[in-house]
Amino acid sequence: MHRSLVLSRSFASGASALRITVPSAIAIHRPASMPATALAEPSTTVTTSRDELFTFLRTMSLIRRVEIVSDQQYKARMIRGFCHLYSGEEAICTGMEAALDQSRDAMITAYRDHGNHIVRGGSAEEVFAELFGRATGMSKGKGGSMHFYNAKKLFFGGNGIVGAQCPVGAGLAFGAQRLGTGGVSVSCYGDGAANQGQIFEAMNMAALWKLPAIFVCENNQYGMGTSTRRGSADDNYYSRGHYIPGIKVDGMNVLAVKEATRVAREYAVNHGPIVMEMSTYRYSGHSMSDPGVSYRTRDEVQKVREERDPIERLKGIMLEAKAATEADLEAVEKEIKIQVDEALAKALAAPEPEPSQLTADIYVGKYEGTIRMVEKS
Amino acid sequence: MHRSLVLSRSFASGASALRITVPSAIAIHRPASMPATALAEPSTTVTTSRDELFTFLRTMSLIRRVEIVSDQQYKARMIRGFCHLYSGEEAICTGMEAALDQSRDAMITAYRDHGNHIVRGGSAEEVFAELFGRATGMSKGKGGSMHFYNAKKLFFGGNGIVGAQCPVGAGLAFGAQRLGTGGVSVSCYGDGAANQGQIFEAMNMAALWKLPAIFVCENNQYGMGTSTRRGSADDNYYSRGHYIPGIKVDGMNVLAVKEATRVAREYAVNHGPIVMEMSTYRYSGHSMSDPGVSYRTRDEVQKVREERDPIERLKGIMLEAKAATEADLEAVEKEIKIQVDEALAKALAAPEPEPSQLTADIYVGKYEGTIRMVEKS
Amino acid sequence: ATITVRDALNQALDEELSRDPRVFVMGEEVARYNGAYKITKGLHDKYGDSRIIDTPITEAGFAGITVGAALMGMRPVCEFMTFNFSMQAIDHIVNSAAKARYMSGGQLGAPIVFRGPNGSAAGVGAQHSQCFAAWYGSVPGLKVLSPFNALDARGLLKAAIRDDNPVVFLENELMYGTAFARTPEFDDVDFTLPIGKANVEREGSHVTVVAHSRAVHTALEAAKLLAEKDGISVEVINLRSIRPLDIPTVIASVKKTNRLVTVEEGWPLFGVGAEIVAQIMESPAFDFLDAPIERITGADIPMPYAKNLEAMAVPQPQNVVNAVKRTLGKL
Amino acid sequence: ATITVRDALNQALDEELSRDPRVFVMGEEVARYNGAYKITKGLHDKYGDSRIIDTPITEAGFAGITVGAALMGMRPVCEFMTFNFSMQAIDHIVNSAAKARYMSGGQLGAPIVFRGPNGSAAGVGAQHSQCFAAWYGSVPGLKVLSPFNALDARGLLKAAIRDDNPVVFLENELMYGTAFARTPEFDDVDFTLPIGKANVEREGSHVTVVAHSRAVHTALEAAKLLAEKDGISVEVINLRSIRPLDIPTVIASVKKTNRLVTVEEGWPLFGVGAEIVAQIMESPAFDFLDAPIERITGADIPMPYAKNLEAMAVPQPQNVVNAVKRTLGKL
Ligand SMILES: Cc1ncc(C[n+]2csc(CCOP(=O)(O)OP(=O)(O)O)c2C)c(N)n1
Ligand SMILES: Cc1ncc(C[n+]2csc(CCOP(=O)(O)OP(=O)(O)O)c2C)c(N)n1
Ligand SMILES: [Mg+2]
Ligand SMILES: [Mg+2]
Repeated sequence: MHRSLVLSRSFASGASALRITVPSAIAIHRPASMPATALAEPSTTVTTSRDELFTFLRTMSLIRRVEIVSDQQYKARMIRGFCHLYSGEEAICTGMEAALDQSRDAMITAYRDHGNHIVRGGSAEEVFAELFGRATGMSKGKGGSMHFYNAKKLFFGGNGIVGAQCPVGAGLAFGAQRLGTGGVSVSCYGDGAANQGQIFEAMNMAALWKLPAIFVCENNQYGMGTSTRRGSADDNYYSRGHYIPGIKVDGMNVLAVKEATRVAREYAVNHGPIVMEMSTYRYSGHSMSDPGVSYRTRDEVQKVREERDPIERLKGIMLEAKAATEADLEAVEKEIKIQVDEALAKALAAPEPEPSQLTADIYVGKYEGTIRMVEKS
Repeated sequence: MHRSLVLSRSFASGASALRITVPSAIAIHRPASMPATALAEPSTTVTTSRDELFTFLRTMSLIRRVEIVSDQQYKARMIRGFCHLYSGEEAICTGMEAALDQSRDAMITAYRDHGNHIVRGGSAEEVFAELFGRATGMSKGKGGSMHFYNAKKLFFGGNGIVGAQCPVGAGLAFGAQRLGTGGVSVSCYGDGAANQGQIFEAMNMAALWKLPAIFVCENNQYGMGTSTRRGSADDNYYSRGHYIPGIKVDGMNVLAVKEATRVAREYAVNHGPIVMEMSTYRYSGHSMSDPGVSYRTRDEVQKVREERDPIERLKGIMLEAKAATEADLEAVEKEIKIQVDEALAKALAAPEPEPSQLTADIYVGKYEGTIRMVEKS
Repeated sequence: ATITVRDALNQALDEELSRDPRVFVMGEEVARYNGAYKITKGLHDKYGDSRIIDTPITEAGFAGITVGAALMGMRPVCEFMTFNFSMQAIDHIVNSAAKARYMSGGQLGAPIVFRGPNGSAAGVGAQHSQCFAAWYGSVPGLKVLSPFNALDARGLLKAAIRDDNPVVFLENELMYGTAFARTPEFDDVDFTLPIGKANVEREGSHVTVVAHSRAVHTALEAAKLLAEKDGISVEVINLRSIRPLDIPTVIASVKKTNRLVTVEEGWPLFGVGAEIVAQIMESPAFDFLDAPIERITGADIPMPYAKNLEAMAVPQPQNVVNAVKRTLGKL
Repeated sequence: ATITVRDALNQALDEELSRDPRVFVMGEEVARYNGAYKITKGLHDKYGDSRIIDTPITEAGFAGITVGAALMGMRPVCEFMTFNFSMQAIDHIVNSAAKARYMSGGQLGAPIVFRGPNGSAAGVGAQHSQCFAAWYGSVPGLKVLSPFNALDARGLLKAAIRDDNPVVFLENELMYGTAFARTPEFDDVDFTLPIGKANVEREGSHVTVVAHSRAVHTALEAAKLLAEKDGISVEVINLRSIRPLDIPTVIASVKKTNRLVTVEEGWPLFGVGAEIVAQIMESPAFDFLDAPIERITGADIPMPYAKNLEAMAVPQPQNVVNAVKRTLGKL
């Protein structure tokens, strides 16, 4: 992400350390069997820099803007099928990424994957092109909203089957461990997904084999129309790994996320799996077909927007830390808007996939048979 | 079970109360959220009777004897395929059954099901006949060792897929709850099965809906050749339900099992799901094809046999309580041996299923198609 | 008067819920959310928490629970939000439900309807577009139904719920909103359609086209085109049931038309068309064939997202037109 | 010299493990227990905990882990103790592995071999006897192999491990202990068999019998009986590969013999035989057929335990003999 989003103007002071106070972790779970010192407490003071804060702002604003435009384009019938927006949750992938090492830390998530894709180097243009089913999309238009990947940047999607990404994510950690890369894997899943049995299976093996796996529960309070209370007998997701430690963090504070991820990564590399629960909220409905107001009130949504919005809160921090002026912030907004509009225009102008793409990428190398079409002959 | 195993001779004193001291529960797990009073502590004094003790002895001896003979018959090639023996674990189903109400409490287990079948009214003859693939088997010879059922007595098998019986068992509890029978369901699963994700799924729903479900982990220390330590990051199975309570019991002491089951049943009926972990051991290999000595020592097996054998321990209790003389105990042994030999002879003489059975019982009622054979014509 | 497939399914559920207190509906978002595709709309309001039950996202778990409930005497309707997710629970459908009666020598019964949208929708990509007709159709102990229109939806769903065996009921999301004529018998509360019987949707004399689910629509469109443009008279058979498969109806039609085309949206290999071809070859109708049977199927690829590719992956009326003409030697 | 199928599989694994450090074997009881069916015997001793990995009983979990490991560049061999248990993990095989490359526009690759015994064994009943050839065979993105003898086992397993695509490798427990002749090429460490190519196991001129896995044995037994007793010359084709399906080899044979019988142990409907019939009808070989193709299959029932019933549920040589004679009009 840093590479694709470097500050356009760099001040001499931009990179110098800035120390900012963040709320402490909401809760920490330390299994009885674990030495208390193995897992550090996330610090309430986070070291950052003016550059980093601007990068955060740019990334989160970019994700937000992409989602807003996706919403419009969906309504304009340019996007088909399922489309799950990430608005409200931007601080999670943005903050995590700042504590990860993209050259060796793998990431996997579910279908709500536009944000993760962007922090892993995806451009707005690639996102839109994929959403429009164009050849220039990140998956050549064959995947759609739920299926973004960036294998070179160790971003593995993009999985439409709730919960299935978690064993796969544990497998990414297994691979990293066996290949000795020193990397970790980050597997994002929802509060609804948290009840899927295969997540428990993955955690058990990750614990047995001390896999460097971070399981990240993005608790946005609902799995479709089901509130956490109705879907989970225990909605303390950070401690549902039970025999593996967990940290619950304000997932709408990018700095808190970064700091907690730093601690979690440190733990995962040295000791094995850990759970992070990110307290967050989704502003939109579950997907474009869900207005999102039958199982929660408009007031509830409004209140979160007003009190916890990750972008507004970052802006507040930046102003308070005198890292930015109101004018700087407005400039970023404008810049992002232009960037996204340009991306949109390019994506709209991009060609559909060639018909030959229909049968490309099913197999790698030679396929020893013939691929049958709708009509055989 | 009681019906099929009533004492042949009944003394005036046989039914009068006898109070016997048993070891306390090995451990109890009470989730923080649960009122401490909701789950009683199993008593260290169990009320029983001479009759009941003899019934226990008969049942456990019958199961043991059936397994010994099954072993012989397997080696004599009268039994095919998989055959999983229950020797060493007899106190579990025997003790539980004494605290259950067969008229409304459902039971389900895995493939190691001979014992559960017997306590639910199955005769040795039906067991052998099924093992020999005879028409008089409990499943008409179509199920085999892994597939015993007694639907009338609410015994639902008999499942060859590790872990699958647990959601089904939760469903039995769901049925009991919706039908308002006042019954519970008991789902037995192994320490190996305990890691199957669907068990967590079942526990979550059972907790959400307060299903009267008792999940019984028969911890015999191994899942095939895998010790609990190698298969389970957390081998405290009684607390792996995490947000539901659990009791760990000496599963080789029939009275302790009975008492703990009484408490668990009481809890399940009033509050919802509970886990029981039965500490036990299997004397035989995993199945007849496993000698059972590559992953554990002969000494280990021998030591358990000497120190914890459930039948010997019951005999000790009976002698100590002066509920029986050595001669009484020997008489029971003999009686059971004769009973089993007779059953064996009858089963051996039983006919194979009629060829027409091949296509019977696939559907109930009319099947609107034709069932194709190996040769169509 | 017309009624959509969605409303027909909803009505059928409603009526069966009120007819038999043992019937309940369980699945993700079926209750308060009124169903992801609104098939259960209003039912939670009417029948409450004890009959319409929202589950966590745990298909293996809740499918297993419906099996247990059925063994205890209930009549569960188990909704998969889509059948793609039934793969998480397929072991329970096959091993816990379908085989239970046989393994127990007839003791156990699991009268469950496993239902939900099956096959491809629009723009949902490879993981959300799989057709399970052939897989479930291969499993003894199951009955497998695949309704096409509102009449099928109502008549077969009611029949499925009343059947004492486990039934896999494969709906099609793209048909939910389509309205169909309501025949007089339709509204009878005891209206059911016979399981295992195909329906001749359109009579014809030159070629038989046999299809199921939305492919029936494709076949009917093709039949219209062929009649209008080429004067070719196509008989369209709607299978309705995948297991049992009503080959007698296909045979009778082939004896009349001497030509057969199968149409399905699922993957080609080991599919519904393959079985029909094999059974026709084994039947007396084989000698009546004047041309080899043509199979029109979904392409043998994971479903692509892009609209242009997707259209090439799913049978279109023109594909059926071409196949019909080939069997007539007119292409 | 002879070698059993078991030893051939064991050798193939051993060699591929030593050839490529990215290869590892994961599954239940594969390491210390040496495999439930001893296919991995000695490998844990030789390669240790990091290459031969025992898992808890969690098929969905460990199959998913092998997918992740493969995405990261490893070459997992994922053992299912039997393929019956692969139903717990089928979503990962289909949705996580098979479709990954396509959905990602070619970015992801999951070179995994999912292997284990498939189909019926002896006396293990309904839940432990299912054949998955047709199910997996229908899934684009997978290759599906079904070895019969030791040569197949060795040559195809090595080819599967070296293939960059996910491969489902269906063994047969009843064949594990059978010894076969070792041809000279056999022992070459780089000996592989081509994926997608069937093998003519026995040449013949009157009827072609095509089979896979243990059914090849049944077909060969039948061929012997027919030759000895009736002077009928049967050509037996061992499919070896279910996906891709080598129809050209079948076509060539049918053009010679003009008669075809398919044999499989799996359930009949939507099975391997059905697809072969359909593809032959679509091929030039159709015009060479002098009789309808006969399908011999497992009976359409859950597998019974009793020996007498079981024997009726699985193709026996006599069934093949009968079918061959029917195609010749001699029955
Ligand atoms: C196995 C499976 N079951 C059901 C679905 C349908 N589905 C898609 S998203 C979703 C809700 C998931 O909620 P959560 O995990 O909280 O993630 P969120 O959408 O809130 O990010 C459901 C039920 C699915 N895709 N896969
Ligand atoms: C889903 C599934 N995976 C694997 C198996 C093979 N298998 C049968 S029993 C068993 C071990 C189970 O151990 P445990 O649960 O401890 O029960 P125990 O045999 O000790 O009673 C295994 C791996 C199976 N039957 N089902
Ligand atoms: Mg959520
Ligand atoms: Mg065990």
